[in-house]
Amino acid sequence: MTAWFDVGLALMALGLAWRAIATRRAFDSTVAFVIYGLVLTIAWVRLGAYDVALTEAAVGSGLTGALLLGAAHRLERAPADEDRPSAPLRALLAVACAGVALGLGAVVLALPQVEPLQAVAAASAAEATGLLNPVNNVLMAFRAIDTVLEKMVLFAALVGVWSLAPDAAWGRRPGRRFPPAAEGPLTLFARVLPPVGVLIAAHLLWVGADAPGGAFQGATILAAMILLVRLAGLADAPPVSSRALRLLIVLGPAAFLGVGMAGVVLAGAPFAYPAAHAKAIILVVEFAMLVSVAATLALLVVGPPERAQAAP
Amino acid sequence: MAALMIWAAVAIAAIVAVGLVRVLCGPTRADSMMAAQLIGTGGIAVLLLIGVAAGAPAVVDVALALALLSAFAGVGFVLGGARR
Amino acid sequence: MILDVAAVFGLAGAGAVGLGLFGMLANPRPLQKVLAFNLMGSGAFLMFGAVARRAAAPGLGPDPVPHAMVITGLVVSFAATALIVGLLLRLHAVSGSTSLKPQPGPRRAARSTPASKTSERGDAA
Amino acid sequence: MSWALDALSAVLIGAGVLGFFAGTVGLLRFPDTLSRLHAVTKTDNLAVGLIVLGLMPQVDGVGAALRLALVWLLLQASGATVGQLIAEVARRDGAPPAEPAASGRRDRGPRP
Repeated sequence: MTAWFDVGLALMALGLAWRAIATRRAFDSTVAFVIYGLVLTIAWVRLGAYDVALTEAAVGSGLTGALLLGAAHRLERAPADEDRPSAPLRALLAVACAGVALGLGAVVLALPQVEPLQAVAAASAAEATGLLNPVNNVLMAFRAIDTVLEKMVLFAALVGVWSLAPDAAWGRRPGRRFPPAAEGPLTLFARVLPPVGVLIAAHLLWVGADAPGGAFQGATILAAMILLVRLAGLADAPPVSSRALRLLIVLGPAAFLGVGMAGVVLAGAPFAYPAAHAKAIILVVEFAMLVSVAATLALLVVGPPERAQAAP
Repeated sequence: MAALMIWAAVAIAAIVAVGLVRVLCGPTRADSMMAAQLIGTGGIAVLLLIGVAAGAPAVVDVALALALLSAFAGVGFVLGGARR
Repeated sequence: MILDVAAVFGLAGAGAVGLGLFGMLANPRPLQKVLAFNLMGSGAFLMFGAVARRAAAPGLGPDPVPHAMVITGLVVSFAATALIVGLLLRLHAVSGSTSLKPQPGPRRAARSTPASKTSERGDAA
Repeated sequence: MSWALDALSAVLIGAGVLGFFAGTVGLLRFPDTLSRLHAVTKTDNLAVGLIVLGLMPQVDGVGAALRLALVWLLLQASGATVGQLIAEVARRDGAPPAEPAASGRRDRGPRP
């Protein structure tokens, strides 16, 4: 029974993926992509990867969807400007891509059932850090350097996006201004939902120590709440030259790096935590990252400053 | 009881998939948004059912996140479609 | 050969990689190319999920290391998508088109002088 | 006692599945955009509510049951809001209401 459920889910995902690349309008593609993300979330739950399911729900369909929808809306009237490959070339491409997919499929089918060496290693780290969630043990202790670099990538991407601002708009508020909507369902919703979202983000951060969840997933939800308030026109983003905003963005990576370097002195290796306080230290670092990552993600969706004049 | 929940999840997934095909072929933008709304609620129901059936309380958290973000995505759709 | 959860979603991942690759090469619209790139990424992540599931130990659940890598990968691909969408919107604002082909001449000469410098710097990054 | 709770769960979950079925039938059979919207937003919220009620006796702890309830509340709020906003888009895109007399009742979504 469940096998057929999985097969149906997989076929649904592939059908939506096909629709996302095959339709002409960017809006339709994006809608298909967002629904594809929802189907993938269920697929990750079926695979037993609850942490990944949370992240896929939040980033794969939520934030990426918002980003692409905004871009699709603004490029709606852009002329179709590249040449479509000719029919024979497309057929050739289709055959080549099908070959790639078949090769990868053969690899998947050839995967052996193996002994989980790394799972054992990460699970044994639970005794050292006091966290019971194996994925968070990997992220925060076992491969902490990857996680730091990931925050650096987010930070670098934000610097890249901001650097796309025209000279005249530099230092001003990012993105377009959404005028406050007339009092209606949207404004009510944007006032009622954020407190619930903050609670759920805090919950995810807190349970992340021992159960699926964590700083990143909580941050995504916070970012979505910030964007919702902005879309409803209740608040505008601060100017990118604001010192408080910049401090907020740097706080998380700086805390993580600082604690990692302090590990050299306190525990004998970079990104090692003193065993007695490991859980407390990790929670503090995660809280700092929650705030910074939420701000960074929201600003990445909002885009570079582009208003030459101060908002009317 | 778990078997019944899995059956219910499969039934809802099938029902939603049928509705989805219809709506994705629909002509207007509102139809596309309805598709997203439909699979949002259906997907959350499926998640709750398989989560409780598998005894994994974490899946309820996934459903919570999805419920929050599906609302966000819906608002995004509308602002892409309606407010110029 | 075992056709279980891991195999089914692993195969779906392989299919998504193929579809994404085809969309990236054959679709003429840049925004849909970005979207296809994301599809390709999610297919690769699904294959990671299959690998993790194959390494499941009794009582331990799937291997957490691939899961952690997928979470990192999702974040990084979101960051890359945000950057490329920013570039695309800037290119559109400057040249009135999203084409990467050399244009016959700047359509909005008045605005393009300081801005085209910015977009070139962005392209190189 | 537990068989009674199980039976209650089974009935409620079954009713929820029927609710989804009814919503999809409405989606397939109703002629215009606004009535289809009506079918989707109303029945689906009811169906999720029934399923949540049916699952509540099956989880252990008040916390888990409360989180289930919270999922439903969030869906209620978002369904109401997004339903209204979609109706606005449909109107701007020029979807005609089915009959002027009935449409006033139809396009008003449930309140959060």
